[in-house]
Amino acid sequence: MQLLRVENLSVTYHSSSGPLSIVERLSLKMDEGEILGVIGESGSGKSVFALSIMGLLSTKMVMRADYLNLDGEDLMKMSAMDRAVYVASKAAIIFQEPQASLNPCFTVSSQLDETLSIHQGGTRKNRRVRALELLDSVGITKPEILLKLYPHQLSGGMNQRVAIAMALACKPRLLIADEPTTALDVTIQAQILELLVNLSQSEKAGLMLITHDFALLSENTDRIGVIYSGQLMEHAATENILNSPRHPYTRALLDSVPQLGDRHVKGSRLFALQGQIPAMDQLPVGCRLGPRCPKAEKQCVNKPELLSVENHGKVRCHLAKPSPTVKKPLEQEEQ
Amino acid sequence: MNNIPQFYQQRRIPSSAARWWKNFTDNKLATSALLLLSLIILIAIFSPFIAPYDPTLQSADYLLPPSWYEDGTSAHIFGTDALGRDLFSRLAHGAGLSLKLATFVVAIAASVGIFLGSLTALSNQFVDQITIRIMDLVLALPSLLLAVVIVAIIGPGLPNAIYAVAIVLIPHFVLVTRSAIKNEVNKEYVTAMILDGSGKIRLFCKSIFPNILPPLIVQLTLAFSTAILEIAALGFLGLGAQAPHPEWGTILSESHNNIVNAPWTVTLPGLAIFFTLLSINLVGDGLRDAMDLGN
Amino acid sequence: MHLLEAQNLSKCYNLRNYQFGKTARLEAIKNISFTLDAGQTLAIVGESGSGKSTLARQIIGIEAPTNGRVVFNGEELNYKNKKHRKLRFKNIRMIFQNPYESLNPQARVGSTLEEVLLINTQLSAKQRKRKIEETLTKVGLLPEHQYRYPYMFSGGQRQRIAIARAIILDPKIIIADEPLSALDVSIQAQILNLMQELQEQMKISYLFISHDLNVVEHIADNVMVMFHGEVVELGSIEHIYDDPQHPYTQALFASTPMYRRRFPDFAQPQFSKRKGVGEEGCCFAKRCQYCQSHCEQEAPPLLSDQNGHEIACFNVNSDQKQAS
Amino acid sequence: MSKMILRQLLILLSSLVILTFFTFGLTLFFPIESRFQLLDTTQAPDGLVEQYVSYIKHIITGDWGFSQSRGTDVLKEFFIYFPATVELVITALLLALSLGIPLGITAAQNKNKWPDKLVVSSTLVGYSMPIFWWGMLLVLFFSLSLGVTPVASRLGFEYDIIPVTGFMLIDTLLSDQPYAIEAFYDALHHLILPAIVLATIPLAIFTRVTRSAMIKVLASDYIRTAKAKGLSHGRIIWIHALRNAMLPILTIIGLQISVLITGTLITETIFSWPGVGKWLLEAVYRRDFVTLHAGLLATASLVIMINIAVELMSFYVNPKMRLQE
Repeated sequence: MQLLRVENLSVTYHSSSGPLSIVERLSLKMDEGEILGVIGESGSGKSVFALSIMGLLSTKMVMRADYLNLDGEDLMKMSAMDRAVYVASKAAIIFQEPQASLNPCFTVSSQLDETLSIHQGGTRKNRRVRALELLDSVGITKPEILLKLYPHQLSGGMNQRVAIAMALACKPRLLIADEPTTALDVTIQAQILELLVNLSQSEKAGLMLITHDFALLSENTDRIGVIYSGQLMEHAATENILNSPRHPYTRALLDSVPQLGDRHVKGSRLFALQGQIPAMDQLPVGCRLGPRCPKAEKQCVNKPELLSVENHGKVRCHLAKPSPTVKKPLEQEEQ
Repeated sequence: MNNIPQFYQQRRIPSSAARWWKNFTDNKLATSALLLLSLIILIAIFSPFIAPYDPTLQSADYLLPPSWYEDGTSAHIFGTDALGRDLFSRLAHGAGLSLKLATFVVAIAASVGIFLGSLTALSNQFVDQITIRIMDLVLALPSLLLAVVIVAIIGPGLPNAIYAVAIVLIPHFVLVTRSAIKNEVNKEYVTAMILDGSGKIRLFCKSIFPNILPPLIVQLTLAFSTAILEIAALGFLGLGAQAPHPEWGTILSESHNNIVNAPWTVTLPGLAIFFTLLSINLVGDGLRDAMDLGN
Repeated sequence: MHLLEAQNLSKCYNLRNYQFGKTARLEAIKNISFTLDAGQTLAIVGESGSGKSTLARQIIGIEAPTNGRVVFNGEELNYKNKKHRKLRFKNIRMIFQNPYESLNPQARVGSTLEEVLLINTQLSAKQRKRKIEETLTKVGLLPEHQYRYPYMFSGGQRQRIAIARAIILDPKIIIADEPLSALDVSIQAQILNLMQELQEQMKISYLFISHDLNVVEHIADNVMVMFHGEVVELGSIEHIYDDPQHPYTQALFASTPMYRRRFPDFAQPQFSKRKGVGEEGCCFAKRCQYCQSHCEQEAPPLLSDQNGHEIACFNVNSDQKQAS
Repeated sequence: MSKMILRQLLILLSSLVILTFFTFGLTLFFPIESRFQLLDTTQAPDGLVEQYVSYIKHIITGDWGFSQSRGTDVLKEFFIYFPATVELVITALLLALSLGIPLGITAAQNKNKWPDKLVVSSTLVGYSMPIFWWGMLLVLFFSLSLGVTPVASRLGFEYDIIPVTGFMLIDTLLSDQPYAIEAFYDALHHLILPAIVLATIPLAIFTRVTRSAMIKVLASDYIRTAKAKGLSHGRIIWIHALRNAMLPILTIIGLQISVLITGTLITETIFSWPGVGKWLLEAVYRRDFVTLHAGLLATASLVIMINIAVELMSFYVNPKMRLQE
């Protein structure tokens, strides 16, 4: 059963010097209970993509999409009000800075209670029981004490657990985690990641894990989407991506991280993409990776489409061989 | 990196000041405010040549309405006041007076305030805390009341009013300078410059000062408008410039009684003060935006 | 003779509260010793708050250590001594973590670099300009970039400028405080390569502060693991990466997805802190899986085995004693 | 929390001490007969230190001297004029807050759109308004041309209200005269124009501060989280966002108190409002230094106390500040 289906989602940012395309025609799918990794560098539009699904874009950004299907309903056909209510009941999001995502003026208890009263209702007592349950499920040992505290009295790891508990309060079908571990210490990172993965398994909720770090995705995800400069470059099963990436950018990301046991040998160099990530108002012609791509050819000045590749997934590159059976671009095929 | 061809090179990279100026002129409202302010400044400078009459010259044509009224004359474009003095000449001279005084006041307040502020920021925590307490206290004193008391002690009159206003403005400069410097000193690039082996004076001139300049410039414009306003307020209360002097506040208080039969003697001086303040504040706001200071 | 030697470095901060006159003491680093040889890289690994940056500040000479000595080329560097300061600023340079904050936003890149030369060398204006252009080219930028302001550069380019500033005086040692953590993955590799290239060309030694085990394995010759201001394990890359001994080091590996495969048996640290651990106990006792009663009362000394692999843990050290 | 209060009390005390240093310094410039009123009766002690001790004794015992022109106890006189000023200041403050905060919020929600631009330019106009002129214009228009509001004083002459609290709005309601309600409306009529004049600059400042604080808060992650939770728009703005934006607003309220007091000097002069401001100005014209000294010391101590109270309030509003110690 499909949980999320996004077709040609674009986000435009209306800056003072004109509109900029932050996310361009992004299409992907998630099944129920699937863990999807979305990887990209800063400014690639991966966070904006997450916010646009949740309907949390700032007023300067405008989102368009052919379909945005979440758990059986097309969000694009709903009014803004209905959409906000529906999304809040189906999906939840966790942000990077754990301190920043909880309101500093209210206690953990009042923030949790507020969320529960919207989604669950019931008496204050019932809600308190449920709040304790939730905190317990995210591995907090003494939830009664924690309820009385303010966010700034908690450590980063604790805060992130509370944020996760709050996200679970609506029993979401889809959990989006935007760099949930980046701001935490190494030893805490692993725990939070494990917690997220276990919870999504036990609740049978889909988990979208947004990150810049391949190492986080390799063990846990079912599929991975690679975003560069607002475009989905490759979208395939995790093992395909890790073992035989078809897009030069995916390849480069994997190669630019030192491999295990790759010790200091004089003269050895990592693979590194040349140049800088292009600014959104200075995108190159044709393929957006073009000027940095080690394999760029003449044809790369044309815009590549996201095409299906046999036994792999979808790739946006002229050099990846599309599967012979499906020749049409994905956007047309689906309609 | 090197193998990426440079398709075009900007011939000159604009300096920070040039960039601020460009940002500022992109803001139409601020630019027009600057034009208005320049006009006022020009009038102020050339008031002796522009003004058709001596500002204190009395005539028999008292309470003559401005020229756009039916019974106004073109000889007195803004009309005359209760003593038959030409209002335009008085306002033009008043502009000169106000701007001159305000410049003087701000110069005193800024030099004392910036000096004290830098001293505080760079001294130890104890001195710092004490200075902050005292400055907070002076800020808590109602500024005009303080000025009034100072004037009452040293006697009414223009020079005394100026000192009073200057004293009232100093704490703002101290606090702005101090917080700007404190803000800069903890930044990594200052540490980096210390590690380059740079001495304290070089550090201050090359690294800290250029970076605290923007908030100081904005504070200067703010202080300028406050100074004009307070000098006029003291004049209005009869504690600043004294009667025949063509000071804007004094003119207003003199015409208070004629508000019903000669409203222009109230509206025109008021408009002069208002537009001067508005243009300064708009320029200050524009500068703040141009230098990315946020709110 | 070692190029750089730190002997028993400690730093205490007195946190004073003026309203009540109370003084709190914060021991940021305790009794740290290590050596660094020419052309080598010593990596310092630890979480935030482990005292890595404080250690860097003592070595570079921004602050005077409360205790201990820094010896450079056989000469002890006194914090107050002007000649020593000059020597230190010239030979030990630093690259900061945040490239957006380490450059003066109001100065052109060229003038930032020229300042360094003006203060520390007697070069003529022409020579300075040539040196600046040379250095910019060396770090992969263009000579024209000297006329630009920092805001015109991306994070990676700014870090290149920071590197240029560090190498322009041909230093012996560069302290790099998390130089990659603010950068994107594809840019990190560029900077890492550049740093290695410069090391091979100029025989620079790095004191490389990082929390990224992957990167450390790639660049370091020796590794020092810190926790709460103390060294828990110190050894060559082989010691630490093939046979980590201290429970904290093991926990670090267990928490990093890539290394979990290499060391499947290592335990992650406890999430909740153990109560009843005294001030004088082992620094890791609160979260250690193998904590025993004497760990809570007494701090284990940093002991070296016969291969020079130093560990501060009762469990490990007593095992060794039994073995030997 | 109690530690916090203790600390603020210490700050209050030290500020008041510094204030007395300052006012004592000012008395050194007073004519000799004014000074002697604040020292021991007939002859001043020799040294400055002894003089200061004597001065402090007078201040603490409430013996602040007698007005030179009227011969009345200045402290008592201060409390006669004080309620009128408080009434004016509080009305103006409430007016400025009740308009400024919603305007600031509206502007922040429509950042860079026309409502925002309108609000921002109006605040600049308000901020640049010389209030002595603005007061005269309002009188000219509302009182003299339209005749809807009275020109001066607190109450019409036809009403005879016995002062109980000194606050006209309360006294009229407490009065047992048959025209009590009418008198209340009359008092309100008298109050409205001076309050508007006095509120103009604080209104502009509150609006600007609310706007910038709200813009910052609305861009934060916890507001996003609140939206993602499905909270209603009103709840997000008025509870989650405003509570966080309240801290800078509170700080600015503290600072604006002294601006308001400054404003009363002018407003009370224009509207012949029998308050502290007018009382002090008359003292200046009469060169009545004892009265001036009392006025300065009393208002300044009050402003300092209000600032401390605001500080304490901000600890309540922001739990983060509460536990920093």
